[in-house]
Amino acid sequence: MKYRHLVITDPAKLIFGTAPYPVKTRRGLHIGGGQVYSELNFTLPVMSINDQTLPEVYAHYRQITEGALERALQLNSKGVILEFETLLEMTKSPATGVEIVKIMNDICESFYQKHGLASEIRLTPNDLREFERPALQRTSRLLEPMFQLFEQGMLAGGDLLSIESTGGKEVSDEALMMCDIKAVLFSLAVLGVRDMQFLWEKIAALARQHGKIPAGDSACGFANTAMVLAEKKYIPTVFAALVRVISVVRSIVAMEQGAVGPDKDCAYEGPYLKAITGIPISMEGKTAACAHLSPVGNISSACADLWSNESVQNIKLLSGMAPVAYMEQLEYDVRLMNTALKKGAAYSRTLQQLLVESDVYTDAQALVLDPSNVIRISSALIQGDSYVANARNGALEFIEILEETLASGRMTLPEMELSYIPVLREELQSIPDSESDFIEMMLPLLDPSKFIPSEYGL
Amino acid sequence: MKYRHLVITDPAKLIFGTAPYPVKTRRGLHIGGGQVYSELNFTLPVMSINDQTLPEVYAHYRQITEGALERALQLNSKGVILEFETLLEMTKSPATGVEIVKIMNDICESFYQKHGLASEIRLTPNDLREFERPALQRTSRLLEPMFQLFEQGMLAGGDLLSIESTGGKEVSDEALMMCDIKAVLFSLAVLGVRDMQFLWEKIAALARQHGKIPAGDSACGFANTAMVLAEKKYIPTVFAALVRVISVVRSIVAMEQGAVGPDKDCAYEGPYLKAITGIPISMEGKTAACAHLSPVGNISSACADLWSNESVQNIKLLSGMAPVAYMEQLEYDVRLMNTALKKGAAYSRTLQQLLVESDVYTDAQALVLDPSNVIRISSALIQGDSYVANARNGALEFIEILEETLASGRMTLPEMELSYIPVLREELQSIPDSESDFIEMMLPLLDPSKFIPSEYGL
Amino acid sequence: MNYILSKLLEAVEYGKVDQGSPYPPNLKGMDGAHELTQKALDAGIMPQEILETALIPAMGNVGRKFSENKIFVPQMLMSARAMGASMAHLKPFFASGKIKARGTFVIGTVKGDLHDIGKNLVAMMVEGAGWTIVDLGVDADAESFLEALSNNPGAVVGLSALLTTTMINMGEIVEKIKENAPGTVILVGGAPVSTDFCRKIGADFYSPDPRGAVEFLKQLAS
Amino acid sequence: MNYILSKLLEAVEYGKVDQGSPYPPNLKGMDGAHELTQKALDAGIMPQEILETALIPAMGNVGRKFSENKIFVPQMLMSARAMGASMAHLKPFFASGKIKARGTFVIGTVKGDLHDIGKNLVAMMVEGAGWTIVDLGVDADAESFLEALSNNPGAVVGLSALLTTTMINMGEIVEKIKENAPGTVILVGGAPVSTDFCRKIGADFYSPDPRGAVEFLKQLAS
Ligand code: B12
Ligand code: B12
Repeated sequence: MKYRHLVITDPAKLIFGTAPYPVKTRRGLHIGGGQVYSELNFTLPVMSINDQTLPEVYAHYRQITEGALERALQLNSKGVILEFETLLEMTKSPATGVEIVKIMNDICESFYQKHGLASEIRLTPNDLREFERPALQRTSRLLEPMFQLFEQGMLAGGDLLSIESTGGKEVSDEALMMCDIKAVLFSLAVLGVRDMQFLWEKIAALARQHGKIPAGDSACGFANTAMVLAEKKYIPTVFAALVRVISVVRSIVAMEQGAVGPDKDCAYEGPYLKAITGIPISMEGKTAACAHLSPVGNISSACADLWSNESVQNIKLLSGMAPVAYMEQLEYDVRLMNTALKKGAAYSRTLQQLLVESDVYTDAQALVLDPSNVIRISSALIQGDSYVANARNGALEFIEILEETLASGRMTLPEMELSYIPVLREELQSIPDSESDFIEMMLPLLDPSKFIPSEYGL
Repeated sequence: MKYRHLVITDPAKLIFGTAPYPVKTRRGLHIGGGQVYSELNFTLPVMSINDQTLPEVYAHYRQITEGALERALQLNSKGVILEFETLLEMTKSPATGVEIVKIMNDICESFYQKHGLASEIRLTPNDLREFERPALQRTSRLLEPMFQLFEQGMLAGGDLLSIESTGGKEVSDEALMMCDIKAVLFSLAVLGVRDMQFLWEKIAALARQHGKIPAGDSACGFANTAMVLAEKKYIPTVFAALVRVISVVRSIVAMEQGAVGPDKDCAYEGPYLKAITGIPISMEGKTAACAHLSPVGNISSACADLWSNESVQNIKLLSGMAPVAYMEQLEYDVRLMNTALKKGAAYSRTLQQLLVESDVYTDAQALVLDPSNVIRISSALIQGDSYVANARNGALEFIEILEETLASGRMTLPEMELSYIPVLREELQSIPDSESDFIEMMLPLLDPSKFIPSEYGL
Repeated sequence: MNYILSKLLEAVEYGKVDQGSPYPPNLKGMDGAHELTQKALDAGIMPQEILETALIPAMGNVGRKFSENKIFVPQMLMSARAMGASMAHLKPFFASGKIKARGTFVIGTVKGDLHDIGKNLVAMMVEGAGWTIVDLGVDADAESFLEALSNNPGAVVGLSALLTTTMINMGEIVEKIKENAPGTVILVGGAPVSTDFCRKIGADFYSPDPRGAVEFLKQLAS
Repeated sequence: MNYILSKLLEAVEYGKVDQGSPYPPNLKGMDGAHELTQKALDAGIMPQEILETALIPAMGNVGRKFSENKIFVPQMLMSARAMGASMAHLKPFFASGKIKARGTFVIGTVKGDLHDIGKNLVAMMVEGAGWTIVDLGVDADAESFLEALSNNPGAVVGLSALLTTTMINMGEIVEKIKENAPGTVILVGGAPVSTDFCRKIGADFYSPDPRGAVEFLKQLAS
């Protein structure tokens, strides 16, 4: 791993709106530069995407963008990020995705010219490779449309580039359901890391070439999936919290390859990436209840530079279209944080303290987001000599913190959850330092029909 | 007016979660007793209500109640108010409304017995009288089903009684559109006050008889309508702010007749009622974006004892049913306030300050909700000898504050808004102290076909 | 344009009802729509021309300014009143057939629903565009729409609903109208209504605001 | 109940695959589903009885505990594996007709959609209830469902979708199935799906969770 030192060592400095290395955008947003912005995400209502419906698809994105920016303007927004996370058809036919970026960018530009409201588009193509099973991560022809969309989409105005890539997911899907922490760690710290190196080298190069911003890649298919499963009580929250920590070594590879942030919202590795690398991050919590329920509604905003709603369909509520309503909710949350920032460190620290304390002892996944725990675990995540060792050390450090917290009586967990802790620790401790030893240990245990080692350079 | 002194004179004491006269409920909620609770409101999706669909209607209310309480439980809620605001068919056939209360109350009771989660139902029948035009406020046969629903509904478990009564609306509807402040004041301080006296004497007596809680009656049809119209830029925000102040003298009549709070959410007279009478109140803001957009998303929570979402349909979002998502959003907002309350006055004061400052100078309607302005205007609202004089004095005091604020440069308003201020002041100043003089002044100016004076005892 | 007509256009656009009316302050004491219309007729200008060249363009300007948020509703209402003062003079010519209205627009808030603020605004703006309005008020059922249509054959219908439980009644009304008065054009609106819903119930046009309705009707009439 | 069968029920309920398997710790070294099924067969117990008296009730208990949030998925998966170990012994008897499965359940995530975690859980629980599973995987189109139905006449179909833009494909698949294999019972599920949507596309049953599907199938089979 490239990073050997924390950029932020003082938990008090790991705070919303402020990142050591802020990102400046074309229309003048200064992400992490002293204030928080809203990041609105949205998607289509129930409908199919085909040649007949394309005009309607475009009309939806137009309506969403206009409605959201209009509302942001009325609320004196300091600026907005609009995330365009594509659906299958928009990546498979990149022209469709590019057209949507154009539509959105024109509207962004006109609000900027007419009213001075700055907004930017985060372009997040979906990872097509998983349509082939087992996936051909490096040799698939599906990489072509994906990169076409990246390149033409950024030229059309998609200035921030992200993806939620799925390398390693072939192994993690089952591993999550079995709560097999070793297999999860293998999928993230071996397969995920290698695939991220492959993908992000390319993405960062493209972005450099066109002067765009390589933002980041969150482990949605891993950590967010684990959270949703834990929320349904399908797997222990303790396990989901560990997945989040382990994800860090996978997602940080984007930065190692040149990504500068803002990191994407949905897997919550953000605070770790911010502490270790200093990039600004996007986070989501209570105001993403439209997309999934959350055990970290407040605490997740403690270190956010962008505050996101994850995703909402363009459907009608009593007040109007849902993206407009969510734009408003985000803006009010963000206003509160920005008021505190403006009044100075004492105020923002107090607000952060309240955000943290209101959640921290209610769920293991909240504990993982406490800024002081983030710093402590981050130190463990950068000490070793391999991604594997780092992931294991971070995970064990979290178990340490969890047990301290339980012992202190500040947090309680049901027996069903507690019984997993010693098992998980034991399994983690059995993981060797070296990647090759770990691979040797794991390969015989994994279903060979599920993934192709050579597609990860193994 | 009965109240001649403020119960709260120090703006620092006018704060969320704490009311001088808290209300205790059957299942142990202590509203205004040191913590804020969520108040969830909800309604049916697009569907008709008739004999065929009744089972489906009931199923919706069952699903909403179960889903919301389940989520509240998972989030360690301290307690929840569920507002059942009826639709026409549920009041016209009170049996339907009562059945829904029963369904909801059974679920509340089972969550209380099984898990200790306390929740209560606020029963809000709709005011049927407006179906007759001009309305027969005192002699209508439609009062019968309304009061049947009140009585049988409270026996079925609707422990908190509210209504958004519409006495005076015949005059205010047009007055709002014409920005005719004198007619608005007439509709609220003369007609509204008189109708409230008539209605709330009955409601309070019924509640006393059965040991239930007469909660309150917000001027939704007046102040909330004005806000929605201002939000659409149909009328000036300055005007909408005045309507809110004037509403106070009408809504306080419920307390004069025995209502004890929590006052209802949607018209924002709450902070005034709390300052003047000491009752706990319900408020709504950013988390009501599902129901209407708002210029007071944060500041409206500054003095809230219940925090509400106004209303959301039972439709599916990506995360699940919308009422469940909104339950979650409310709970996280409330957690933040409760964490501050628990940590002591310094923290809750700081959080309140941030909530207030983040909005206060962005809209005239926000200015009206600043706790120190609330205290100042409230003093003006209780000095006179008639409701009419009080309403006028309060309104003029607000104009005073508005002009001071504008002069200080902390707030700016577009010319279109500014030009209304002197006109409104002049019109307000022309209003006499005595009700009878005012009636004599207004009657000739009003359309006699729209309302029946004798139905207001005139 | 004729000087009187241009003054009339101004009077209506700025809501000057008659000479005595105090509003707007800057036109104090000047002729209002009432006087100017009389003068125009006295000058031999054709009623149809008064309507087409002064009143409708004036209200068009008002509608535009309103939808650009440059004026508030009260200003628009004053214009509508000024137009009303003018129309009082023109009424006889409608009866005699000397003026042809753009058409008749039957509007109402549907059964079970009492929200009429939005409906009233739509009615006013459509009237401003030269249509004759038949306002069925609130809580209007299919029968009352059918009756109005039989009294005003060929009229266009507008339905308003604000409740998720009454918008469904729109469907029933549309069905009955399409059955009994086939070919009737039906517009729908109100906060919870959407294009999808409009399509689903077989209505012809949805607009989120009065302006859209006016534009649609303009094309329909031309 | 026969002692061996009650042991087998316990082994499956607690996920003991075979003697050597380390899980669950408290059954260490004891016989697992593998050995116990062999012993039951050796003792002359009828295969159908093994299935009906031990395996299905065991999985029923597991499903109940799971839906009451008393166990996590891994425990349920271990039970499914133990059941699989037992089924391996019983397979020949299905082929020979000595055991009748409850029926065949063809399940898949629909075209354009790759989300299969939910679908896999449903498949597993339906299998536990004694059905034969034909899993079409993800991104499955109408043709593949029709093919599976022609190979498994009378099978019940389950469709899963997680995207608002793929659930619409369910409609197409339902239509084609009802056309080509009329009478086929179709279940639908996945986060964005609802009872209303199920009704709208003409499918037969929606359940928000695997348990509901199992209950529905139970009634269907009886
Ligand atoms: C004002 C208001 C009232 C007033 C109505 C006054 C009046 N004379 O109309 C009063 C207080 C009486 C009232 C009563 C009730 N209300 Co109400 N009300 C509102 C409110 C706050 C604003 C509506 C409004 O006037 N908007 C301003 C106008 C200008 O906008 P508009 O109506 O949308 O119209 C515009 C467009 O839609 C369009 N348009 C409208 N009609 C048409 C028609 C055509 C043909 C076209 C082309 C365009 C078009 O053009 C208009 C101008 O731009 C809304 C909140 C909201 N978010 O809308 C709730 C709301 C509609 N009410 C609601 C409820 C529940 C009620 C009550 C049942 C409350 C109760 N329990 O007592 C009663 C029901 C009475 C009944 N049976 O109708 C709910 C509806 C929930 C649901 N299930 O759908 C809402 C959404 C409030 C909420 N968030 O909970 N209400
Ligand atoms: C995990 C996940 C993924 C994983 C999938 C892993 C896998 N192997 O399945 C990955 C990362 C690959 C992924 C990819 C994508 N995803 Co995704 N994903 C999710 C997530 C977080 C959880 C889904 C899940 O597994 N839930 C847990 C299971 C157990 O629940 P379930 O699936 O609902 O199933 C249960 C019930 O529904 C029921 N059930 C399910 N099927 C059936 C069938 C029958 C017959 C019955 C009776 C019952 C039943 O029983 C199950 C058990 O209880 C959801 C968020 C959410 N709120 O659901 C987003 C979500 C579904 N994804 C979304 C999106 C946008 C995508 C991508 C397009 C992202 C992108 N741009 O790259 C791609 C699309 C790929 C594709 N074409 O399908 C959006 C969908 C938005 C929309 N328009 O609908 C969601 C809602 C996230 C969000 N909030 O934005 N995703």
